[in-house]
Amino acid sequence: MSAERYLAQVPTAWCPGCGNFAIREALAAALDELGLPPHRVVLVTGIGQAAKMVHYMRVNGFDGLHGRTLAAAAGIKMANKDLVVIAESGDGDIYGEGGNHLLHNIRRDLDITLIVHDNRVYGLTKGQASPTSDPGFVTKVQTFGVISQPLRPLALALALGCGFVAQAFSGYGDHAAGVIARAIRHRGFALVNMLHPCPAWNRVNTFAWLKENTFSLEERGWDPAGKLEALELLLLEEKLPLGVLYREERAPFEDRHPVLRGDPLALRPLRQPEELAPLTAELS
Amino acid sequence: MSAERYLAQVPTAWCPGCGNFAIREALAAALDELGLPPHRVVLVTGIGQAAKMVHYMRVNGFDGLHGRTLAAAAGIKMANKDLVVIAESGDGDIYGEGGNHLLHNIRRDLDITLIVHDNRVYGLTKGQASPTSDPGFVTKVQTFGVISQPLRPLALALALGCGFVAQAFSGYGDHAAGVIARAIRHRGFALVNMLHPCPAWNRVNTFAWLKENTFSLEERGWDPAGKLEALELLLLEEKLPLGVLYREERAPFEDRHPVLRGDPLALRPLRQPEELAPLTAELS
Amino acid sequence: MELVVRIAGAAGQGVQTLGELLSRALFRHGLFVHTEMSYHSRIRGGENAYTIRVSDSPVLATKEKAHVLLALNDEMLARYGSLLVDGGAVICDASLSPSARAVRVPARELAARELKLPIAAGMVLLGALARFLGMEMGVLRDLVRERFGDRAELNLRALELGAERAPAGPWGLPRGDPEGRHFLNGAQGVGLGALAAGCRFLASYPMTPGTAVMVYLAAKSLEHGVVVEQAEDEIAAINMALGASYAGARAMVTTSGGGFALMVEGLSLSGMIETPVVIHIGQRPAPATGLPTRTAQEDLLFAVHAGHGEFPRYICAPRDPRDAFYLTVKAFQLAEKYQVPAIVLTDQYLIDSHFTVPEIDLSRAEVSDFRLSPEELARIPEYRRFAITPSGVSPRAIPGVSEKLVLVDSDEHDEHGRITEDLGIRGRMVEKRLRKMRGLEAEVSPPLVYPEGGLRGKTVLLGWGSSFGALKEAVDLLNGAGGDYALLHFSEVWPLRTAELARAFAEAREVIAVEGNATGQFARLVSQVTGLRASRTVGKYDGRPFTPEWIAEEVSR
Amino acid sequence: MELVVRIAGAAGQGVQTLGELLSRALFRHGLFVHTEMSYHSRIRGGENAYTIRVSDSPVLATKEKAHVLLALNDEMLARYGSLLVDGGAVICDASLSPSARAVRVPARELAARELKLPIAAGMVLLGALARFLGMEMGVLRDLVRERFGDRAELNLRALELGAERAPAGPWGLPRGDPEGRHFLNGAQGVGLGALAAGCRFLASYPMTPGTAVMVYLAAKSLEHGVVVEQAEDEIAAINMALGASYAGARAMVTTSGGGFALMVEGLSLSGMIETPVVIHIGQRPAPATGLPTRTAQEDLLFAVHAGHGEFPRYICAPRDPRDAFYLTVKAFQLAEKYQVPAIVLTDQYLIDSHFTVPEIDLSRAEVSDFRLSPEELARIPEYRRFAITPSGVSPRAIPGVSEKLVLVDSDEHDEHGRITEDLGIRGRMVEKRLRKMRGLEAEVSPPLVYPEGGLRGKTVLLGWGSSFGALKEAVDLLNGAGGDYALLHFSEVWPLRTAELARAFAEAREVIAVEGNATGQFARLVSQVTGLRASRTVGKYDGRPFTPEWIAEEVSR
Ligand SMILES: Cc1ncc(C[n+]2csc(CCOP(=O)(O)OP(=O)(O)O)c2C)c(N)n1
Ligand SMILES: Cc1ncc(C[n+]2csc(CCOP(=O)(O)OP(=O)(O)O)c2C)c(N)n1
Ligand code: SF4
Ligand code: SF4
Ligand SMILES: [Mg+2]
Ligand SMILES: [Mg+2]
Repeated sequence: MSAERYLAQVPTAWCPGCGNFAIREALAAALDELGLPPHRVVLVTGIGQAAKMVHYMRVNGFDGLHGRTLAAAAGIKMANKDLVVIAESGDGDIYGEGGNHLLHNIRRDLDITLIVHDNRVYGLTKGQASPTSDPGFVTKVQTFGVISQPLRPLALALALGCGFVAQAFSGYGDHAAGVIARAIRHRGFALVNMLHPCPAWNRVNTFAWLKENTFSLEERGWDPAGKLEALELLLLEEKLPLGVLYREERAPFEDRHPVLRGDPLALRPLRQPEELAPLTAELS
Repeated sequence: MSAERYLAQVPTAWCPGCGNFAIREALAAALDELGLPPHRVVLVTGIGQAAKMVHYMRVNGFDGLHGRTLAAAAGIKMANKDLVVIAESGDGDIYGEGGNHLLHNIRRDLDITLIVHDNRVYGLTKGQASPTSDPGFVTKVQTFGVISQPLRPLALALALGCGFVAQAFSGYGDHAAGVIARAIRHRGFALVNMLHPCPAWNRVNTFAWLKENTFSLEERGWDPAGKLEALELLLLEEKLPLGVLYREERAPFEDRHPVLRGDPLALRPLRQPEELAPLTAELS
Repeated sequence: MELVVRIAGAAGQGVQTLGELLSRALFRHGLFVHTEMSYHSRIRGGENAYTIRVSDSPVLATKEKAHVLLALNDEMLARYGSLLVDGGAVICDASLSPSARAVRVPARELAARELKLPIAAGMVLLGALARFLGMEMGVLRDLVRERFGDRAELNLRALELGAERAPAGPWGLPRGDPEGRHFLNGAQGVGLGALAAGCRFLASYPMTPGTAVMVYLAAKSLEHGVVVEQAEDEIAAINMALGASYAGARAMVTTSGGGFALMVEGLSLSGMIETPVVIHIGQRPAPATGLPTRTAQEDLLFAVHAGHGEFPRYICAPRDPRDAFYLTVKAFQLAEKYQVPAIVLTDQYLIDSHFTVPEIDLSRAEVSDFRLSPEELARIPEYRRFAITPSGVSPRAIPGVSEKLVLVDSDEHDEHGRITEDLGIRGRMVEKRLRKMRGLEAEVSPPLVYPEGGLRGKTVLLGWGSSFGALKEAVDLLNGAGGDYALLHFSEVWPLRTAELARAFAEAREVIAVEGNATGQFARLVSQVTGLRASRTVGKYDGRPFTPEWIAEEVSR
Repeated sequence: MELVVRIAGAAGQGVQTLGELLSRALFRHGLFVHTEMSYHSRIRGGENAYTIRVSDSPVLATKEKAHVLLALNDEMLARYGSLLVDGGAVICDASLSPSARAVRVPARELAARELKLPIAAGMVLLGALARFLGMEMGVLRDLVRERFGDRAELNLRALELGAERAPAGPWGLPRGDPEGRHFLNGAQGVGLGALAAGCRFLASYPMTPGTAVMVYLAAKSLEHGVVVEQAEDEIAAINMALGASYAGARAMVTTSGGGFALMVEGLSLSGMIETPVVIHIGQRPAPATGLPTRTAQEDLLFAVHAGHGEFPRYICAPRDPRDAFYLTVKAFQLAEKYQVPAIVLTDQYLIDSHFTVPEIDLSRAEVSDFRLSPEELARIPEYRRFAITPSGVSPRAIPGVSEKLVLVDSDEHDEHGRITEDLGIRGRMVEKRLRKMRGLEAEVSPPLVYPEGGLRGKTVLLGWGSSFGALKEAVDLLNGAGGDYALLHFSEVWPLRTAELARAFAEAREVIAVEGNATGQFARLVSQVTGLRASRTVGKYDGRPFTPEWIAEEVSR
């Protein structure tokens, strides 16, 4: 088998030189490494350049609303816990419009892998600042440069108690594939913040900049068991870590929810309404 | 002068024994301590028992939609930076429905004081779990007890780079008033997570429980200058800290925004449309 | 025989518990019972009133004036004392001094001294009331046991203490046989309908009065295999429901107008990805937060037109809790069959009121599976989720059950669900989606005419939803006073059936729309679809439910 | 004289820049120019086409077929080559081989070799096109200098290189005088209107085509003292705007249908707290994400009925960018005067298209302050923010300017804005809010009739919004072919003026609604309000703007 089988044979609408291509390859490689049958995987996306991923892969797909990626993914996973659910979208989608769903799905801790294409810009809508844009980043809307502080996804996820917190860079495809595979393998909510250049709109966080400003956790012999250490690293390091920053094993939502024990909800047969007779008996 | 002048002489709709009464006193005391004229203060609330506060105070008030408290507050502050803007609402409002506005208003860092009445339950809608409810908390909706992990507001705010992070307890009114006063004095976004019992719906985090499970930062001689130390404390301590956990001085949004220099937007006069002649000149 | 009993007190004094016990006991007496809850948006204090109307023939509406008032405090005595019929009686604590005829019982003292349970004062008064009404105490005692379990003993004693101290009143309640009847409120009707229809997933954010349906399903969750998830907000709720539905679980949300306002983008998504979802909206007075615990019919035009773009939907507005059961089942069925969103439009009055209705017949609930089975999927060489068909309905597969992949997309898409900017496909997809409206039109049942028969020459009252009972009785009142009135009443409002409207407008002397809003929303909808215009609209928008008297008076102005 | 020129290429090849330069140059030649942008939802690649229609008399609509096509790549040559009029010509790179008459210039080679700037190939072709059209190169050169500043030199050389290599075509473009005219697109019209009306605050979340207004205001932000804040989502945007408005800054949001769907709860809040806000909706094909960069008129009924509960609003749908200016000013004024939300309903076609229009007269923009001044406030002994008045409009103070406190509440409230559950006040507040509708009704201008004069016996085309130009020309086409047609066109759609409708329906032989949607939304609105029913609806819902030819053909079917 090969990673090819996960790729839809359709033209893409991404710009030449964009990091999205490498992320697509990495995702396919990760699925291949795990040997997942395409029909058991559901890729859930929102709207944006990153979100177009679902159309370029050969797996099940739910391309929903901008910002609502995780909400749809959570519904899918609860309805059929046997599906491998991967949510994927842009930094605007997940950290901007969809911020509330990120907060609360980290709390839920369903077994969902979230891959955020973090190009620090709104690509599809032509280059406005995203929540991760650097202060001072100038756009046609942020004409004086970004004034707000950037959202730092890894610190946020740690503070919310996320059980798998990782970062990768589209420029290191094999490494990215490995991180994605580990995230999918993790039982519970897993965040992969995927740094990638947007040559069309982001002239600051370029490929070269990303190479320059990241470092490998593995090369430092990082042990992802320490939350405090992870927070400390994020506070003290100027550069951006790549790899699995934190990982903690625990039973995900679906294991803890009494109704979800047994067959997936979606596969339980429709009952005869007559079976509800005990309930109508309550009406007297 | 006295704190009384900030209290509206109207009957309240709170339950007897509720912590909200003490919070009201504390807020009035803080305003009095700061000597703020009522008409310079705008209290912004959402919907919930906590949010009724605005009707019981004698200051300006914007009682908006459930969850949108901070969005309205941000608009008010940008429109008139000379107003003292205090946002106040419940844990459901701010951390649940309104989570996204919390994320992004911490990033904006306008000079707004946020007081969250954290009773770890949805009071007004009759006792469902809130984002801060303890795991296992049983309600008529969470019939098996809460399954998700609780949101920890102080850690979240620290991770987001909030410049003033504090917690108080309605049971210690003077202390709470002091914390609120410091929060208002802080230039920038300030979070006060206000623990309080809800005798109607929360039989777990009672007054006694809160007394038992909190400790004073001041008594420990806490220095609110260390972010890493603050994170460490939150990770390692079982009990809940009371007082100002973290504080950092910096220029708030309104100081950094070029258009906001000068008179408040709301007070700038309407211009004669003819003054736009340079713009119509561009149309040829 | 007809009697209206009202129990009124502050929130926290147990008004609802007392009202439920009493009304169910009266139901078990074999009487027709209708209840209505009026309450403030607070947890303690304020005004709670539980109005119970009892009769030996069917009653489907509430009344303003009561024969007996059980007042739990001074304020309620003052507030509701004036809403007694002439010669009405008050039951209250001995410390209160009503001006009307009264049964005064030292309930507080008894509860505190004899029972060491001050809150039981209400139960003492209930005992007195039951005796005053001439009820069989055994029925009430059984109910107290069912409800309080371990804590029943003290409450039974409280009942007894009250009953001992009250005289029998002038009403010899007749006995009947409740067999063949059910007693339930709208929340139970909707909830039970959802369960019967195979609902497996509910995601919602608490909001009065929608929460009641969530609470009902949560109570049945484990036994009936339905996940009830409290979403972080209403937007999450509808998107979670759509995710669950895509994955194959029948899914619903429950909310009120304000929460629905946040679901509108998701509604449009449902239309685009042709993924069923059932939305229960319990209406309440708005705009914005409005009056959270009151009732209204203000969200009809909003529900019909909500969402950007154009797509079919189904909207029903049940008349009573039994109707809510059948129509909720139908909403699920049509949502699944046509792959559209379906809205069940109720209101606080319907949700909170108990009605005595003919037994719900579970076997009448038609439930069928419209999804492709793995076997059917296996026979399809190339699966197209959005195949363009004459009916507009495409075969629906769910992911994971076969090797066929299922792709849905909020962008315009081709038959495979893949994003497209081909404007030719766009046009065909718009037409395909809208063609489903035709099928839906044929599913809608005709409106109800009362009294049966023609409308020729009559003044026709036009109504929809939960106003049914009050309108029906208003027609009786008006006709009893020499009028010539009839009722044309809709419980399925979109698509709108037009044949009966055309006939009614052609035959009637006059058509008067009666609605729980100020702008005549249903009348406007009728005009939009048919061009037919009601001559007048009678609107109620003060948050209170309709009463037959109010309607009769307003209509004959 | 009339000429249609189309520039087509992939996203990233500079189609928009070339189109803007050329069209503005033609405008400065004193010609009437109309542009239309057709593009895919992507950043590089795909299809971008810029269609420029030029005439010596006013043109207000686009055309399908072009006389000259500047094709920047092979795909666009194939795609748009077939949309040339008979005898049309192609301008393209020497490496392409069009079948039509062509001017082939080695633009890529020249750009790469001579200019060392491959992207400049487009500019070389533009030079060739300009020469071919017989334009004055000086005008174009000035524009290139204005636009590129420092980087102008290379582009000027590119122009030159192209011009040198092209023959003059058969079109001797006449010269005119642009004096007294403006050339602008809908985004500029709305943006300028907002500035003229005193807008101080815009909060929005990017969404095509609404973003264009945000970008316009952002560019003017510092100079004109307006804060442009990118909100975290659309819900934040509208609530921020309402906060700003409460505090006294005129505020607006800009979005598309999908973003508006998220603002609906906020819209209802605006209605309840009677706090003005202006909402610009740039319509695009839906449901859901739909076709993000295409055009539609699908959100009319949604905009009219959006929001739970009942409250007045004002909705305009401008005909062209100049109209957008005046109507945006009016929207702000009415929002402030009546303390209601006002919606400016445009679409992608209007927002992105440049029109040649009679000069905007700034002095015609009426702007007045409806807020209480501190002095006025000082004279009021007891300030009541929601005082019940005959007009429904209460005196509006802003907080902080005097010692009077200002309280607004999303719950039902009393005259002071304090939360109430008094159902008597409720009723009066509903009536007070709805009374404002009467005042608004009187503010709406009559629809436009074309040709001027009576409608008796004519077939009347009924339209609204940006379809105006195409409809007007369609009427000319139809009448030119012996028909007897007229146009009745609305640019203010809510409240709906009924007098002219009644007259038109009474006089006309037939009324045909022509709309950019599939369900005849305006026709349905007319029927809802008046009971009058168009005999037929011609709907366009493929994402493309109307052309006069398309309308004429569909109407005469
Ligand atoms: C409700 C809503 N608001 C706004 C949009 C417009 N929109 C589409 S994609 C996008 C942002 C894309 O940015 P990001 O998520 O970072 O993805 P990228 O294109 O950078 O990969 C926006 C704002 C939308 N489709 N829906
Ligand atoms: C959009 C919307 N959703 C839901 C509600 C119903 N609602 C009102 S208050 C509330 C929760 C209150 O909880 P919290 O914010 O913790 O305040 P508390 O009552 O506990 O002080 C909810 C869900 C609403 N008003 N609006
Ligand atoms: S806009 Fe940026 S992120 Fe999107 S495809 Fe182009 S380069 Fe990549
Ligand atoms: S419900 Fe709880 S929080 Fe609300 S007033 Fe009552 S006791 Fe206080
Ligand atoms: Mg991005
Ligand atoms: Mg709470």
